[in-house]
Amino acid sequence: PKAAAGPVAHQTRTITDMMGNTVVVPQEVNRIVVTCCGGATHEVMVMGAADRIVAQPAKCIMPELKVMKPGFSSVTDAGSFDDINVEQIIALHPDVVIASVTSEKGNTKLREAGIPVVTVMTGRGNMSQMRSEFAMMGQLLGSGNQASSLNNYWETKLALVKERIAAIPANEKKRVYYMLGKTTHTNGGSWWGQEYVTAAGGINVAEELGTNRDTSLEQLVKWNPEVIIISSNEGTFIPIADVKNNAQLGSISAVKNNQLYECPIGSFWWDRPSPEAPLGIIWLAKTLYPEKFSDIDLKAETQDFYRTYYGYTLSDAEYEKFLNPQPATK
Amino acid sequence: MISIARISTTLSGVTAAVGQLTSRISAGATGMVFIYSLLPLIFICSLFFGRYEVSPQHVLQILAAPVTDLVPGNLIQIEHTWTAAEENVIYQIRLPRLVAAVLVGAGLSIAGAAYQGLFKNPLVSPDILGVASGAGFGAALAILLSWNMAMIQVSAFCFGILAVTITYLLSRFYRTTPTLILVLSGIIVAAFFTALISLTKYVADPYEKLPAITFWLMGSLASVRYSDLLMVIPFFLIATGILLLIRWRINLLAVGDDEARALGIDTKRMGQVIILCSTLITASAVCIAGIIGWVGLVVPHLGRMLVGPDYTRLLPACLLLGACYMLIIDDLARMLTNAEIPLGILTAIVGAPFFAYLLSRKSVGWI
Amino acid sequence: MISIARISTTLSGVTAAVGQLTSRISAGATGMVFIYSLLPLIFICSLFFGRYEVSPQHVLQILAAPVTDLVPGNLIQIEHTWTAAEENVIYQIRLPRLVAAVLVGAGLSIAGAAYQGLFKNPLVSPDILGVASGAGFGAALAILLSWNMAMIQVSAFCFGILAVTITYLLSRFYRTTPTLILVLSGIIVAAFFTALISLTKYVADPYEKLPAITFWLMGSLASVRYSDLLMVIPFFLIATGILLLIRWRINLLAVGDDEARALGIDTKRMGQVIILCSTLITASAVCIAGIIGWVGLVVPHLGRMLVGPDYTRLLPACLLLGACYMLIIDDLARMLTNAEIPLGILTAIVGAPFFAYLLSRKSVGWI
Amino acid sequence: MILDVNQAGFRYDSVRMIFSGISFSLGEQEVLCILGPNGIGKSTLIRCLANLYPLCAGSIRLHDRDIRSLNYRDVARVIGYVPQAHEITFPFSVREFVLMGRAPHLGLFASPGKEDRTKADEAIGLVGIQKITDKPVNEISGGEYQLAMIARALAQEPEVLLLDEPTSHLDFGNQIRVLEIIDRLARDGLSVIMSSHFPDHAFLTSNNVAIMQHGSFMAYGLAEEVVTETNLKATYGVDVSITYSHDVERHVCVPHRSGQCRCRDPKQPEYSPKMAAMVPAMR
Amino acid sequence: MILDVNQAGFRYDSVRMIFSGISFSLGEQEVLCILGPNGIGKSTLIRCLANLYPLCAGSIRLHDRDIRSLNYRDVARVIGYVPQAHEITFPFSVREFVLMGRAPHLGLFASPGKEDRTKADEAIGLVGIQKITDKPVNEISGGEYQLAMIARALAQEPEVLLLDEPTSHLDFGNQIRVLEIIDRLARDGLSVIMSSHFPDHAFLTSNNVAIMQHGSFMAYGLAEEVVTETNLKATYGVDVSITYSHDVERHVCVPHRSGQCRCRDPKQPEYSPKMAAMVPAMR
Ligand SMILES: Nc1ncnc2c1ncn2[C@@H]1O[C@H](COP(=O)(O)OP(=O)(O)OP(=O)(O)O)[C@@H](O)[C@H]1O
Ligand SMILES: Nc1ncnc2c1ncn2[C@@H]1O[C@H](COP(=O)(O)OP(=O)(O)OP(=O)(O)O)[C@@H](O)[C@H]1O
Ligand SMILES: [Mg+2]
Ligand SMILES: [Mg+2]
Repeated sequence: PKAAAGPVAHQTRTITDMMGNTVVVPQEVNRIVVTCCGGATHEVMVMGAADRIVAQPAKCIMPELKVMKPGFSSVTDAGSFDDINVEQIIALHPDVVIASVTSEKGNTKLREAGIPVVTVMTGRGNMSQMRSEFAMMGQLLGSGNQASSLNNYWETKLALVKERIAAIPANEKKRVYYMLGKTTHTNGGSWWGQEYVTAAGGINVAEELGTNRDTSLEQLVKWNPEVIIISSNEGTFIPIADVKNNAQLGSISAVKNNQLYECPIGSFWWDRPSPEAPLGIIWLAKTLYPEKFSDIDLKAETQDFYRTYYGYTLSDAEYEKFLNPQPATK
Repeated sequence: MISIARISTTLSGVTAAVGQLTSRISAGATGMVFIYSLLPLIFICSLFFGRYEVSPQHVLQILAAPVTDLVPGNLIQIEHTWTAAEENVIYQIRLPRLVAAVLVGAGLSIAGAAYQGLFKNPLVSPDILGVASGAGFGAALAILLSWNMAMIQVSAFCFGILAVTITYLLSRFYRTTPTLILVLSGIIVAAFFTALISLTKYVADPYEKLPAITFWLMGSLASVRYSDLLMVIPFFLIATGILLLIRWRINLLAVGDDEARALGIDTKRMGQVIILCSTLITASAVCIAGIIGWVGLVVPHLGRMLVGPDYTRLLPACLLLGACYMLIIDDLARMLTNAEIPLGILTAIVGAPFFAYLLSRKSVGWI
Repeated sequence: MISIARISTTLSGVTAAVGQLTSRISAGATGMVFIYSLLPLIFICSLFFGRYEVSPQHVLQILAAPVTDLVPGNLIQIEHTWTAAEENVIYQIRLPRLVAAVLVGAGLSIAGAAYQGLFKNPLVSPDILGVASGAGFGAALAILLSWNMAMIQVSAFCFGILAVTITYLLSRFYRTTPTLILVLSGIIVAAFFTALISLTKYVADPYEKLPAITFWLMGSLASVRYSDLLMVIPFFLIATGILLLIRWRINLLAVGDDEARALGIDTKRMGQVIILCSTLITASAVCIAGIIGWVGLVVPHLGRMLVGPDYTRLLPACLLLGACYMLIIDDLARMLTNAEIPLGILTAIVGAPFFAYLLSRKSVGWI
Repeated sequence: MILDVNQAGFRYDSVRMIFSGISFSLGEQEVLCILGPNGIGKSTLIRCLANLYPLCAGSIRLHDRDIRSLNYRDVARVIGYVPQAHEITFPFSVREFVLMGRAPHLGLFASPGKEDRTKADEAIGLVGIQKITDKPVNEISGGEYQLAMIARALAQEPEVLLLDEPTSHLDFGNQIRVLEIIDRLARDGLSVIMSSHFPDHAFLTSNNVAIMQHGSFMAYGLAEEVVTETNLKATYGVDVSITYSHDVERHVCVPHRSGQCRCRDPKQPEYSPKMAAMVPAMR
Repeated sequence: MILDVNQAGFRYDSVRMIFSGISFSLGEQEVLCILGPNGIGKSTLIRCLANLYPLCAGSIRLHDRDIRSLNYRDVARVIGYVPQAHEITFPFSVREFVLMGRAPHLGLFASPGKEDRTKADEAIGLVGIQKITDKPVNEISGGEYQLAMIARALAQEPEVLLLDEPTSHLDFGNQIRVLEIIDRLARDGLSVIMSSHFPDHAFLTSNNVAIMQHGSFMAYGLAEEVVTETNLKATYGVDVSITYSHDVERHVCVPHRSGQCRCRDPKQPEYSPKMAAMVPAMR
């Protein structure tokens, strides 16, 4: 409906976004433009507002998302981050633009055009920030229930994992290397990879890198991790066989003992912050300590989550695909 | 020496040149007339284009409204049939953007032409002394340190100036051919700052800062605001004005340092003035539009083909052609896709083949 | 014409040059001796450094083991006191990496020196014809399309060659000064492919592909494997070998096209050979180590300062100096922090001030 | 005296003095020709006189004011300088090129006006290159370029003209033509200093000749007195004959043929019929 | 005959033929001097002879084989070419520079050996620049550079030497020296073709002279027969006197002084005492 965005004084309310800005938004948010990646769309979906998205960057839509929401394939792309087409966005008459905290240049222009801009962490947040972001999104989209339900889910699941691993003595915790798209690329202590590995009861061998994300082969050999988890959410897809056959890594115990795992990719990477991150944490915990989590059926857990929060019935085949990620094709 | 009348005539560079040129028949006269009519045409046309559809009639009415409002009495009255959104699009989005395109295009072209004369080398572009890399690093650093938008621009501007200052001081160390050594120092400083940009990217948060830095550097006019324009307009006007005023003397520099001095030009001082002006222009351009290449290299050649090498005609021609070129490129950037194609990419993808084509024509002269 | 004995002598370029040089006393002789002893020294030393501590004694034992194992009978026996991890670090990680550094450093320096002669311009570097931008785009595209590591390297290599081919064909369109127009075409093609790289970055997912592309382009030897080396070693050896063989004739090109032809050189053919060899070398270097600047520009100057402009001595000197320079830069990259500093950044941050320093010494000759 | 040079000395670097202790004065209508071997400092001296390089010792006085106290513009109004021909990058037309000579008479922000244009055209007429006024300077011959540079210097309306090897690369006819122009200009009131490699040119135009050798003037004075067989032998190390030629009514300077010049060797074929057949009829 | 040129013609572009219908033969020990106005095509002809540009019409035969059927190397073994001096980028030493002349005698992958070095040193000795063998070529004077280029061409051991304005920019002494070297080389068996702007040089070295005008040879033959007052007037448009000088025992060619040469004007001050005081004692 081409509602004229005239000076009709709707009732408004205020939201505090993830940058701490106070944003005035319409009482009812019906037209949403997303100008960022990093799971913002998933959050909107969880809040049950997926149909209200009128524009989002095409390059940020994960393949599984297109299966779950076929309409996403044809939604307008009005640019992303700082490279947005302001006129296009105005022409869409959005009630709110969900944008990244990182694209201040584009966001400012939108604000000046009189469009409310709500910023999200886009993958930058830690566990607690994620939960407040969910709450904020719930408030914004009028779905407080879903938001608190999701936050509950997070708390329950994280507590469950935490409780089970608490029993493991420090020296028996698995030492994990998070291989991110390149042999020597990983996450130091200040990144989500650290939270991800620790939440699942592992020890991130690269913690000492801090804000750094690159290391050297020799350092890796020196760390001698017991488990290597491989992800391609940055860089290129690395098949397990490549790591296995890489003579350079031959002396690492994870390679010797075949403790190499590809991180699953659901509708979002399970090793990245998004509503479904707890599933990834459970997967990792179960992978590291199978005996402690033998009672948890990850498939059921996943299908349950998708039904509850995305309103989507996940088939067994789809679930299998999650666990055997293939190189993404554009 | 300098008659006030003369200054004021020349200050409005464009008008003056039109007067001078139409009054005498010269090889480039037709070329000039052609160019002069081009800019207003393209500017007006560009106002009609955009993803947000505003009917041509509304565009004209919106543009006319402030003027007719000024007319005392209700002699002329335009009925307000357009929406607030339409008015907003025209005045807040299209107009500042087009003005920025004109400033950046005209400024970079003039700076490029002046540098080509100063360095007696038609392959020189305005970032030869490292201003773009410096400004790029300034912006990258500011983004890394999470400074706000205005600070990013200020930082870009300052580091741009800093880079050129280093280049200039470095070149003072050596006692040989000043222009060659200046270009060399520029290469060194540019490479150094480029490496620093890479370093910034390397330490930048890949989720938050890296895309911001990358896209900032690619250049865009998408989010230019009046406040950005206000910040740089004084620099643009003063620097462009000075270059236009001394434009005939750039001819003399282009012939050779010794000869210019023998003709009474203080080449060192004049070199400093040109470098300062060009640097101010380029730094301003980078800070509102990111790094935009090719304009400063291609447009002067185009100008030379149309009006010849004489800077009296060349600089005004570059000003106009540069503005037109940038308007067209920016129209393309806005219209080609729903999203925005960064300007830096488009100028090179359009500019490089265009330059290759120019070269294939014999008329380039210096080849 | 070409005596087989002569070829085989020259093929082992380094050895031959040592022989020739030590036997005659020349201005550069001491320089050469100095350079020749430098490379093995630095290579051996570099084997001792790394994040994984291996005691010097163990390093020597590990290195000696395969040799002593060959000695028939148990005449010499080294006790295996080292761990498998230590052996793995030395043979699988350090050795291929050092070999890669030697190949890349030597190759880029030789290619740069050859180009400087061909273009009669001491400011030319091996990527002047666009090979680095082309290769960069090839890699970026492959990363965007999620190809695997080997395919990324192949794509980089092919696009590097493609870019130079386009440059060469483009230059054939024009009938003027061949080298100038070749450089110009190179600038155009490089700018075009750089814009394509930006475009790739623009359409790339900012979380997944953008950092990968950015970091790939910054260059690193961190994860070079024997299989990577095997892929490029033939190109390196053949191309470097050919350049070393014709090195005396590059002198003639450096003097001028007409004069070279009057001295019986088929300058066009020879230009093609040099371009082909340099392109193969640079494309190979980019595909195993990313875009590494400055080596090809700085090292030839260093070489010229040490042994003079005669390519008979200059090319072997560049080979050795380039290898040493790269080994040292890579040692720094490994040792400075517990992460890895990308090579492209380090070479520029070290190389640019170094070049500025070189220029301040009068001995550069051509300035 | 327009120009007074007193004990002038110059060095490029700290190693070697190029010249020192050079003194002379240049009067109105005087033409001074500087001779000397390659690399002795003729061009350097001329550049010092043009105020392009500052002297290291001594002084140059222009109309009794030290040249160092004047700025480029003041000097350019009195002294015109024509360097040796060189390549030029941008294709200015000959008219635009000559017009540049008006620079010292224009304000900082001014472009040349109608009057300047007239003066440039006059200068072009004076050297006789009207036919090529609209051609780009990089498409004219070396001789024409040399004349264009002289025209530019004339548009400058100087009192002194400094010419560095004005005849090099010119053909025989153009050489004479340039010398005649210099002669005419001097008659019209200009003073000229030129360098040359041809002692003979000294007889053609100059009143005074200076021979540079070992970093100073070895000889200085009237052409006939300075260009002597002894002086030339000392300067260039070759044997030269200076004789008065009644044909051309002046002294001429001709080098000796080398000891046994083969070309007059009677053993050589003198003029083969085959060759003659190929040659067009002599005019 | 070493070199036979038959109806040679050349054009750079489709617009204008630079020259056409040029025919001549060059015998052993012959020195041919090409005269002609600026821009007439002397350098172009020499480049064609050096096989740098292909002819558009006619043919050049080297030892009775068409030059087009030969590759660069074969030609370079017979013809040595000395272009007009130009700038050089890299500071090769004079010895390295001369050594380059050995290229046509070396295999593709070879560097010069001991024998080549000896030959280069001989060539250096022949032109007399032994003192500067180790200097970089971009730090020697124009005259020395010209000599080094001749030495390089000699190291090539050619049968024919092509020289383009070998005396330009050289001082008077160096001019004579270069001409004497050419003369000596011709006596030792070389054939030489050179271009020049000085008709006088023709009398000094050449047996044959060709005058280029209007795109072909206007005159061709023995120096005394071709370098006539009429021919020079037709070529250069200036009056020249050709007289036999008993002092130097050869014909000399001197330009007429222009109509009223001011320099001998009795009204001029002749030799002021003030000037005399500044001049060092005449040697
Ligand atoms: N820019 C410079 N820096 C250092 N030395 C220089 C420079 N220019 C010239 N020289 C040196 O100064 C000396 C005099 O040079 P100059 O050009 O004045 O000689 P010249 O008499 O004009 O010679 P020629 O007759 O060959 O033109 C030469 O030895 C030359 O090498
Ligand atoms: N590369 C070129 N392309 C096109 N035209 C050229 C080129 N080189 C020379 N010409 C033209 O060819 C003609 C002959 O030039 P050339 O250099 O052979 O004359 P020249 O007799 O040697 O003159 P000079 O005595 O001045 O050296 C000139 O008109 C010149 O403009
Ligand atoms: Mg000189
Ligand atoms: Mg010539």
